[in-house]
Amino acid sequence: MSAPTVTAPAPPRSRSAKDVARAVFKRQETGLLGVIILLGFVVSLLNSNFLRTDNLYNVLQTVVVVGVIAVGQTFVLIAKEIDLSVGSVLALSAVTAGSVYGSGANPWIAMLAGIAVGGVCGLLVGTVVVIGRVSSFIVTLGMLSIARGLTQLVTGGLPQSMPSELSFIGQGRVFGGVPVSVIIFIVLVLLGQLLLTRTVFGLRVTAIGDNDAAARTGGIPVGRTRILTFVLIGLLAGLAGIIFSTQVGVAEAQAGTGYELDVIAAAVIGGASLSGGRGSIIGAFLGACLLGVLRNAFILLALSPFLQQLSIGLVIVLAALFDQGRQGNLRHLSPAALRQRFLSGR
Amino acid sequence: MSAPTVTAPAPPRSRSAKDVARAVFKRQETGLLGVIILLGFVVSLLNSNFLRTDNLYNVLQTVVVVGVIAVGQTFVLIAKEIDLSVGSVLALSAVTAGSVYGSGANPWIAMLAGIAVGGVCGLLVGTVVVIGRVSSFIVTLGMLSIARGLTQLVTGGLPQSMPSELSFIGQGRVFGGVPVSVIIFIVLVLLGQLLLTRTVFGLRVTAIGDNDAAARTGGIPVGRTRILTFVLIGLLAGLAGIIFSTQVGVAEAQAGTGYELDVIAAAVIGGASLSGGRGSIIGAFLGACLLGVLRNAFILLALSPFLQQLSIGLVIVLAALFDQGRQGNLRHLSPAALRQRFLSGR
Amino acid sequence: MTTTEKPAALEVAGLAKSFGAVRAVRDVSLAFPAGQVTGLLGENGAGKSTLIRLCSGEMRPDRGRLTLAGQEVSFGSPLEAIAAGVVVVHQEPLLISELTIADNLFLYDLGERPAYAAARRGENVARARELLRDLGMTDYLPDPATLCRELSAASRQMVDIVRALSRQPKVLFLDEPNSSLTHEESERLFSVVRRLRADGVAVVLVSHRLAEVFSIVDHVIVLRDGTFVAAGDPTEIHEQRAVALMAGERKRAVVAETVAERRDAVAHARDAEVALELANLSGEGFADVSFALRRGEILGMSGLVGAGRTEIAEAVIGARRISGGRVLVGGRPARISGPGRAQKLGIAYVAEERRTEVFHAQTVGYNLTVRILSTLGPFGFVSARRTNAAARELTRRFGVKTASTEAPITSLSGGNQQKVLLARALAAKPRVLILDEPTRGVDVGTKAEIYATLRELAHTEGLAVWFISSELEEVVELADRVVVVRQGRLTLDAPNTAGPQPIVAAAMGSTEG
Amino acid sequence: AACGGGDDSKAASGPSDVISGRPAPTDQKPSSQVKVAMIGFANNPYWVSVKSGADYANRVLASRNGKVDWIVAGDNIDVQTVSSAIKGADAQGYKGIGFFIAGEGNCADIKTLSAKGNKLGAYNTLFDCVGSSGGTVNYAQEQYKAGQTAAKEMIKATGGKAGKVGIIVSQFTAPGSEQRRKGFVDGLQGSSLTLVGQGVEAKDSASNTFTAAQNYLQSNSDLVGIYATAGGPFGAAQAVAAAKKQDTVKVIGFDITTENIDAIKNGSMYGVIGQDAFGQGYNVAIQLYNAAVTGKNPDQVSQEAEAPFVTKDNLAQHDPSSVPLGTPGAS
Ligand SMILES: Nc1ncnc2c1ncn2[C@@H]1O[C@H](COP(=O)(O)OP(=O)(O)OP(=O)(O)O)[C@@H](O)[C@H]1O
Ligand SMILES: Nc1ncnc2c1ncn2[C@@H]1O[C@H](COP(=O)(O)OP(=O)(O)OP(=O)(O)O)[C@@H](O)[C@H]1O
Ligand SMILES: [Mg+2]
Ligand SMILES: [Mg+2]
Repeated sequence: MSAPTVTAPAPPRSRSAKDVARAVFKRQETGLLGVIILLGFVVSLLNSNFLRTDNLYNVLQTVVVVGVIAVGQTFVLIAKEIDLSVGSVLALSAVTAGSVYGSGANPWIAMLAGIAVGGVCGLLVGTVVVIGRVSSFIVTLGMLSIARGLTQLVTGGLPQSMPSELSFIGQGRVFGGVPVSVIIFIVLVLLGQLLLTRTVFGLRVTAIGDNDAAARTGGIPVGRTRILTFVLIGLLAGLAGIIFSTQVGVAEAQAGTGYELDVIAAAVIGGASLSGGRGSIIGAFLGACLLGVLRNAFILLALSPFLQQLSIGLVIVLAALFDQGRQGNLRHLSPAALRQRFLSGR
Repeated sequence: MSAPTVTAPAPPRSRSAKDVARAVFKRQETGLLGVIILLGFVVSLLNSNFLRTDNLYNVLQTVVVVGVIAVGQTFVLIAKEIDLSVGSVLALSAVTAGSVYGSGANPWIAMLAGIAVGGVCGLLVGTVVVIGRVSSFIVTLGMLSIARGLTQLVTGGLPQSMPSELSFIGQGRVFGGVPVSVIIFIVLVLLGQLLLTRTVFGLRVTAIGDNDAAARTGGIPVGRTRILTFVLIGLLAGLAGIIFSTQVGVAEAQAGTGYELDVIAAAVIGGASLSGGRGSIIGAFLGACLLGVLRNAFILLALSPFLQQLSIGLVIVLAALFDQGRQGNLRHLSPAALRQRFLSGR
Repeated sequence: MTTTEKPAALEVAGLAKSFGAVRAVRDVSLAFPAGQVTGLLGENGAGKSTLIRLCSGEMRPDRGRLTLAGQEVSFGSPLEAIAAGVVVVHQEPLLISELTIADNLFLYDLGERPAYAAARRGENVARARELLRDLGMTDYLPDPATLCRELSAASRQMVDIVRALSRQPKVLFLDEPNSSLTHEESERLFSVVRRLRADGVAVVLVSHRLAEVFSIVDHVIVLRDGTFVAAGDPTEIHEQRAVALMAGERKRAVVAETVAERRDAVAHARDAEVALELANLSGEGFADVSFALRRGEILGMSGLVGAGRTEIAEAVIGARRISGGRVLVGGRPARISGPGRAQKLGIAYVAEERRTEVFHAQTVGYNLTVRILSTLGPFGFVSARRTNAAARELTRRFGVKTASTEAPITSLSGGNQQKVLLARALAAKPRVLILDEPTRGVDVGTKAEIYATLRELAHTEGLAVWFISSELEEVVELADRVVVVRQGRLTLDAPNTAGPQPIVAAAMGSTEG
Repeated sequence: AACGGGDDSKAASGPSDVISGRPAPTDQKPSSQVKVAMIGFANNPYWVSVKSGADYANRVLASRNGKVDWIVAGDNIDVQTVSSAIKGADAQGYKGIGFFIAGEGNCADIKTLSAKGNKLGAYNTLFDCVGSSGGTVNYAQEQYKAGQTAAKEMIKATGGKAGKVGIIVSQFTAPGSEQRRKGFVDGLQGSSLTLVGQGVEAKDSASNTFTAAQNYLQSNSDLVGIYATAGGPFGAAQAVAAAKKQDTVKVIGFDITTENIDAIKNGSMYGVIGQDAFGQGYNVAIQLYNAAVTGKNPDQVSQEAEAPFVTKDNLAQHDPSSVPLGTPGAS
């Protein structure tokens, strides 16, 4: 008797080089890299400074803070959660480090204290999300306010000086001009990609975001993994706060305001799905770079800053539409489908 | 016809006064009203100015802008969508009205143009969400940037004067001191509640947010209803823009920055669920009032605004936790459940 | 209960579990013998899946004890159960779509190994290939490096099965493992089951495909309404007896009552006008389907799960694309662009899963009236008074047991929720009613009530009813006329007077040609 | 009660002598206590100076049956937030209300409350509508003129060389920052300096200013100056120092703050323009008190604050740490 539902599956075969090439082509990352290269090419035609190595380092340096948090946000989005509090947590971590240092502590202790505060914020958020069963949107919306309020309480609204011993993090350059923060960023991206795709933790995150019930019955500690994901983004936001504040040597209470949207934009442009399960750290890196290149291009070409804001919005929407198309979710817009729709009288 | 062969069930009875009382007690709105009254009582003990009518009108007047949009956001949340672009759309509408007036048009035409621009923004968002199948979080995140960019392009960054003929909207008082904007707000809340609970449109919005698939097989025009919901919030954001700018007589390009989170907070505190299907316009009104009273209390009691920010964050999280508890989703935290959990050695 | 000579691998005593008002499992005591295949039989909602969840650590029983190989056990999580050798293949394959087959096969590793450990994904692929080779199932799955999101429903089920087999179970529960497998694939699965039996594993098989079940079982257990009914070997509890035990007595009486009536109905319907006609309808999942539905007629559509029945119904109401053929409503060709249009043409549809049809956060009244909102007031307004009146009338007419129309829908039992769905569809006074699996998860008594309601409506008001059902008995009992779908094509269209045999034959395709 | 972190004690102690060279409190004694609210924010060092001015005024008026409270309006610096703080202050019975004017929109409040008999004073930016709406005082730097001063100094600092200048603003939508930018742009007319684009926004953040400055330095090899109109100009100085271009790229910013003074001292910043932030608190509070007691507004509603240009050469007279609190020209 033949199969009523499925045609006989193709025999298992190793993937040929062509398959691999096709798979690479279909990846979000490749498309994004293509867009960045194209954009860079156009900009460099108009302003030859664009391709100077120090400008490229510069572009990277401007995206480090958003990019580092986007690494964490990708994990959070893959776990089907969201973190809106990152901008405030960044500031809280930075001013904590600044004021711990100001109270006489060792600069390194101050730095660790700042990063730890970020982790604690993530822990609190994760705990409320998991134990209180409140959507992470709400919890982190609350944390956005709470952390900012704490930041201002800590500082009284005034900038805190950061230890000059740490200024190499934000300002230092090594190997003939590569900014230290860029190296930290790239290392984190590589570690993040490894963590996501090559460790038990990363696969657990994918599992809980993709199918919570299956993960649960598969024995994955769903709650703990979810909490750890928030701790991870908290720590990364804390680190981003340190980088941000050592760039200029002061931690400001209003640092990072509004960054949540930039961070989410970078992760989503990089292929992270708000419905969980899918995302790529390299993609988030490229997403952050795309935003950076766009901003840099506007500066280099001395275009109106208003156009910049407008086009970043467009890029976000277009990236999401492109992703839907790539996933085959826009077939209802194919000419055949539309023809049927209209012929049937609607 | 008669009931076929079924055993006669107990006929559904009319609700007794006690049932009604219990139902009222269990509503989110009642709890919220209680919280507001309690808070008001405490504040008035500490500062007798709180209960002066003009202060109460002031409180209401400060929440009008957020509250009017929260009416729309409640619809959007009930439809299981979200709109992050409201702050920018508000500004775009306001400056459009200002510059249409500036170019010599009749003040009323200018106002309608401004509100219409809000509706168009909503229409665009809704169309991309429905046809492009992109999550509304992303589309409105994009619109947040796009509308702000357009606002700045329209104004070149400069404030636009609003027609003085319209200043009664934001500044006028009638019936011995009741601000016109407060009256507009309250009328909109009542109309909104009516629209939500007593019209086909409102009940359809509930259906698509509660269960999209069932709404679809039930013959509800899901896509059209969803688009209309975005148009509604767009129009309300536009109207809020007019109120906002006539309050102060000028339309500024940075108006409404960051309002999206306040608006969502008001709607969620008022009982709208991010997972769709549930929400109340009266609740959103009370949510906005709670935020207003909190802010006013901080000013009257001369407490630190930093504490204000912190406590607003806490209120958001606590409101969500309270709602989860009310819905019985926190039974796993009951002493019995915890005892079982720990006795079983986990 | 009957004793077997083989020792029990897993015994349960006094097991009970309720979900709110629903008592899914009530005080069940039974044993699954080692080295035997036990058929766990019962109607939809009898509590089979719940029993399995209680045995495998996915749920905690309200009461009762579990004894594994003579030792009392209590599983805090599925992982503990698996470690003790109790493994489940679920009714719905529980897979992570974004991970590969190999990752899913070794999913339990993720729970067992520390979070910081390396994931060994490459190694897993090699291990998976080896595993499939050992089980002789290499041909039934694509390469283990494939993402599960790309798999067909059958392959997904297969992955779940292979995963269970890889855990070297002592007790293996198969909860409808063959529901989306072909006969050939089931056979392959059964050969693995036989091998496990030879190794002394207690295999528990749940399936509604009784013929397949009886081809392999050594021992049969029957559940009904959450209670234990009988156990014995298949010679003792043969297929007919099992069906009788599963159904209980009430239902028998109803069946007996209606067989006589049907002949009149069939004769009567023969000259009634055609309400809905499908003419060579084709689309994704089905092809060249033609049949006519007359007023006053109850048409039962049978077939194996996955035969494409849902697709046909969805195409008719415009929820799916049609690639060929026509739909005629009341004799006239109709272009049905969507369910809303279908409703205007007098066609009401109730989709197959209750879970996806109910508006969970709303009241009973809302759920009853949501399809007739525009008739409840002028100019797009909905009058509260008229809504209430309509809802009360519907609860009364369809015998929905509810405290009030303001009660949340979730407070109703499953059967009553199903009645609400039916009442909601009928509220719009349709001429044609399409029901997909109308009684899934409905208890026997309610089922009888629903059948009676449908007959009454058809035979007295001339409603044309087309229902899709996977339960053979339901089709035999309720339908005036039967159509059978196999692989997306109609293989039988006949009056329902010949009993189940021709239906089974047409569904399985054994007497084809 | 004072706001902003419970430093009541600090506010209460300190000098309370009338400062010469600034408006003096009236000799007329009020029959009942006159309360003045000073509304501001707390997001950068500018506010510390404004608040210390308000606190000083409180000490001065304490013996004259007057009281000055410092009120932080919130965290969004916009017309709406200021407006609701003004209304809140009115509801609490403050006779005089001094506030940071966030835009022309705040004149609507001046109009309604002045009509009720309140005395309103605006600081930070000069708006014609303050006087025409019945306000009592509008004390601020003439920002367009300050922009022109900055342009003149920039031309001087770059020694007439041809080259590019980058502009970093707070927000294009912030009126004060925008006037400073316009004055600068107009002031460069006819010189050999040209602008890179229209400027970039840094939202008063030193980090953003740093990034923006870095972008300018990278993309324009012929950059000779950076002009920062708002909070955190030392960020630009740090970027210049990091690129080791202190000698060729001159940074001009605003506000005499510790960070900026340090940057001037170490040579990474060429100079800053003061705006008498202390006086924005002190002068406004005293004049509101006077108007509330006497019922008379000052002769001149619109009052231009002293805006010294401070460089390494004249730092000694303007460094607040080396002159008495409240000295004109030291904030
Ligand atoms: N999580 C749950 N919450 C509420 N009710 C449930 C839940 N799971 C099962 N039930 C109810 O318990 C009863 C038994 O369900 P169960 O799934 O065990 O039946 P089953 O015998 O496996 O049926 P089927 O043959 O359809 O799979 C049903 O009435 C069902 O609606
Ligand atoms: N969205 C889907 N994605 C993948 N496979 C699907 C999808 N919908 C249906 N199928 C598969 O298509 C086949 C036909 O499904 P369908 O639901 O129409 O069967 P059916 O005859 O209605 O059976 P039943 O109603 O008993 O489940 C099945 O194998 C099913 O698993
Ligand atoms: Mg089951
Ligand atoms: Mg089906």
